[in-house]
Amino acid sequence: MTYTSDEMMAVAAARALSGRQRVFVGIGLPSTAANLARRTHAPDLVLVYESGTLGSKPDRLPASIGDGILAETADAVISVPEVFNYWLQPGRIDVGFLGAAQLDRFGNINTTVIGGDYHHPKVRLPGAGGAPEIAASCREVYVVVRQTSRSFVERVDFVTSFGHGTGKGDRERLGLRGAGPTLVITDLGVFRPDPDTSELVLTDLHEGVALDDVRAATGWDVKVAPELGRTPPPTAEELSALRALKEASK
Amino acid sequence: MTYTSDEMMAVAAARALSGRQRVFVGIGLPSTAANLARRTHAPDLVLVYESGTLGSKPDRLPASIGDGILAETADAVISVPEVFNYWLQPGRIDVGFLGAAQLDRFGNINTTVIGGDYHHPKVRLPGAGGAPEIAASCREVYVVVRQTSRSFVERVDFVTSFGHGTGKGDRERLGLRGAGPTLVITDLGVFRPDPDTSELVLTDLHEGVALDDVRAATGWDVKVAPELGRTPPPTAEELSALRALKEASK
Amino acid sequence: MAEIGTLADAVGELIADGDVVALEGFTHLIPTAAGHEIIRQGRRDLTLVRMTPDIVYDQLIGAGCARKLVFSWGGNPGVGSLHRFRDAVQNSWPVPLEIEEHSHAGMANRYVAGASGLPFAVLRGYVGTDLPSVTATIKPITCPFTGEELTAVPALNPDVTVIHAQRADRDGNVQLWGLLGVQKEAVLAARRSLVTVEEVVDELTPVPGAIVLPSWAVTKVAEVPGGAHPSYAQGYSERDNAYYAAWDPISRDREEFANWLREVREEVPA
Amino acid sequence: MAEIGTLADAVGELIADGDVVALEGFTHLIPTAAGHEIIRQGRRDLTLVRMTPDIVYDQLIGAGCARKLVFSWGGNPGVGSLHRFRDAVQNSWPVPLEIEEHSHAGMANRYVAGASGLPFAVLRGYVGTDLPSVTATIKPITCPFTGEELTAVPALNPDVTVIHAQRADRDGNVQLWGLLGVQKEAVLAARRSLVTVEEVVDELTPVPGAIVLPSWAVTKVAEVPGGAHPSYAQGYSERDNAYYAAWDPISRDREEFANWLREVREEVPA
Repeated sequence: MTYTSDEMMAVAAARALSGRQRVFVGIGLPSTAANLARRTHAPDLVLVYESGTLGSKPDRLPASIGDGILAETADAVISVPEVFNYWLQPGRIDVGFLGAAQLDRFGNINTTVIGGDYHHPKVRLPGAGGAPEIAASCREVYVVVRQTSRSFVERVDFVTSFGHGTGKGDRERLGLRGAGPTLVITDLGVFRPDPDTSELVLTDLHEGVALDDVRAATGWDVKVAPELGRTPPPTAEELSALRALKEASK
Repeated sequence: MTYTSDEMMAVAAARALSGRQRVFVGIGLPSTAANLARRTHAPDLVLVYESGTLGSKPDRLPASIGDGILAETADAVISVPEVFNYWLQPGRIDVGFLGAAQLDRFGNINTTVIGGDYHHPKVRLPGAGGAPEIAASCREVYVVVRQTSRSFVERVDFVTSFGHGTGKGDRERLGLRGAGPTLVITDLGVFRPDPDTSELVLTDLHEGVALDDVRAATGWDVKVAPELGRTPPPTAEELSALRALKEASK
Repeated sequence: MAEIGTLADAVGELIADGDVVALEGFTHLIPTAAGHEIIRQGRRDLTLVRMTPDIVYDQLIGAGCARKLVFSWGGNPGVGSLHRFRDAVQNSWPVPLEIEEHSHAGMANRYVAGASGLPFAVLRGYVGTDLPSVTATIKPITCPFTGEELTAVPALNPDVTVIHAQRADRDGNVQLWGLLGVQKEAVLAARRSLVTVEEVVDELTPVPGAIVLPSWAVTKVAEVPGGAHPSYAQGYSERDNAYYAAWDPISRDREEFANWLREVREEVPA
Repeated sequence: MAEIGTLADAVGELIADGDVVALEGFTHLIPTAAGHEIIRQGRRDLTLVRMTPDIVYDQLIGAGCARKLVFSWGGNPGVGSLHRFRDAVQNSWPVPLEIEEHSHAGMANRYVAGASGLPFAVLRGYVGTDLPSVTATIKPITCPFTGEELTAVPALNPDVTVIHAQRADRDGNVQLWGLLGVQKEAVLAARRSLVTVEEVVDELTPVPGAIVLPSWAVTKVAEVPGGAHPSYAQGYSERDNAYYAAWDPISRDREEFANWLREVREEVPA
């Protein structure tokens, strides 16, 4: 079966989830991946949405974090203050699954402004939403993002959500409890923070992608893991599950 | 109809409530009085119980603040943190209706310890419950208490709930928003704080009670209002409503 | 006791130029009809507060009703950007828009503090981000027991909060269910409140997951069926996803938007 | 995922001597059977936490299980005093009992802070009272925005919280309704938790006013029908008011209490 690079990204992201992990799901790519995982190899995933649903089990992709299907299929529906205070903040969530408009070498995320200064930006983005505290409080953070040299930058224009700051030890110094971004999945490959420096390093290339494609789409001199992996292409089962999810949401 | 002094007290306390007042109801005498008021002249009273019920409409006296009938007949059932944080603390309640083991000349309430010191008390009482914040946050506080020279004292052994402290201006100095105890109803009469000193002054004698009875049952040299009122005895309607409430709760 | 009346009267009586106004609703139960009535009544200089300003705030901003936005995520959910919001921030069109920007956790806790009669709330938030450098209402606070440093944000106490709910009874008690967002807190934090409802009924029969706001905690209620469109009211309507998509081209273009605005201004109020 | 097992096993595995243990329930849904099992297993030196210690805490204290009580109101609701509690405070019988005394608002907020992963909570509380002079865990705190002084109390994070609920499903998801008290907060604040339930069912059908604690937020579930007696479980049982009255003479007399204790110790655990 042929597939798009977005489909490869969704499948690779879905594969990162497993078992009974509690996943705080951002809308868009993360939600697609988390729902795909739940419909394929990880049916027991616990999906938590910031709109206040614990354990949502939608049978189609929610159109937004407030899609009614998230409430109707949830184990519990709670208020927005409660989801942040009782469920996210104390560290009850295993994986925070985020998107990004801009991501930097140390996994910091920008969804606020690009270019210019804060008060006179070139592009005004939606802002923080739940991301700063998701990035701070979940045990790990996975980021799913389409990679270009404009989105994958040396240093984000604005730190909306803190990743690894300027490198190893910054999170600990700030007293952040979660491990921060441990996995970044793009349409080209997979990145993980270097254990010594926390710099994002390419650890896997998706099937059919060349290393030069990644270099061209990375705004810094990207390091490559000594043993570079290859993401297996989507299986027929994965692709049909993904397409069925998307079809059902139309 | 003959009646007991407790019945007179309940009726006098009930008469103090009116209209659509929001009343935070302590269990025991205050609950009896508030429910009697709702069943007689003030059907629109909003009864709030610290167990988390807004607008309870019980048709019998609840056996405790957690009686199921309070939840079953409420407009809304909420958690205990919510009742204190969202409903009591911001000043949404008109009248805090409290009992007391010991009450002093300035309306301070003790329900903690009597005699000895705090760590070696002569009598250990139940403690604060919701009262300190009820006394602080409601627009006014009404206290219902059986009066003896041991319960009506110059100075409480322990300030569980702050009334008027040592006199006029203490509440303002502490930044308390509510007016504090504006009415004290006993089995002998009614007391109100003097507008200049905040000392509790006898303003009404219940029918059949002599001034000397009050003096004998007050642990300080009690002042009497220049125009001492007389509480009319319970009407037949009030008495039968009160007895029906009590009967139904057996 | 909440008064039950028309939307136009309620907006007219409750909302004045310069007010701090929150129209809350977390994707579900967004009080869009009330927003359009604010546009029709030509309010100006509002400080608009909302966790998730979306289309109705884009419309209010494009119509020139707002001088400031307090928020944590502004977008057209599932579609993209708010172009009227962008135009106001980037080009001061039609009027300059000041912004006060928080995270969801911060905004939610600001409403909680407001509903609780407290001047501030404490959270683990904003650490390491650039938000405290651009937003004055984020400050450190130290735990008096452990010495640990946390973050404080000030209470939000809007002059008026507007929400949409499924039902009210004739006494003005309000019932809502499904995704509850931060609506209860936003109403309780406000000095005055308006609830538009799908219907006014004789009795609020119990519904699983429903909460009730007692009549005495609400200022005014107006019956506005479909008042949350293009969002939805669980049990009453579905989200109109096509409208969200259709908003994108309208909002991208000032002239298209002006046409839309003219139509809304000519609508007969609910 | 909550494990479903017997009460005796759950208490044995979760509660150790010296633990900080909260058995919560605000008149409704009091986990009395679990308290009796703690007595049978002979736990010692517990710090017992509860807003409203009533009969079951009187029993635990009389049985010598506790060295400390953290509370805001201790009494036999609708009847009078807790005589075992009084005897422990006034006469150190059977062992001395340290107390840490708060108000309801303070205790509720301490659980909220605990459930929220915060080290403290802020409230308008205790002002003018003598409680801060006898309780070290009440301190002033200043609003960083307004300069106003408020009150801080530290988080409660029990080693174990025990509650009773109406139902659980076979995955260990717990559902409770009626008066909810502070049970959700107490469970979420605790390191470990045990929920006794009236019944384990195949499916948790929705109930108005019900909340659900997901299985992954609970450590163990035990099916103990009537486990809240003499309190009640709405929809399952009525409060046994006669038992509350009958407790008064038993608890007033050390010998009567000893007889009661012997009987409980001989009961076959649920």
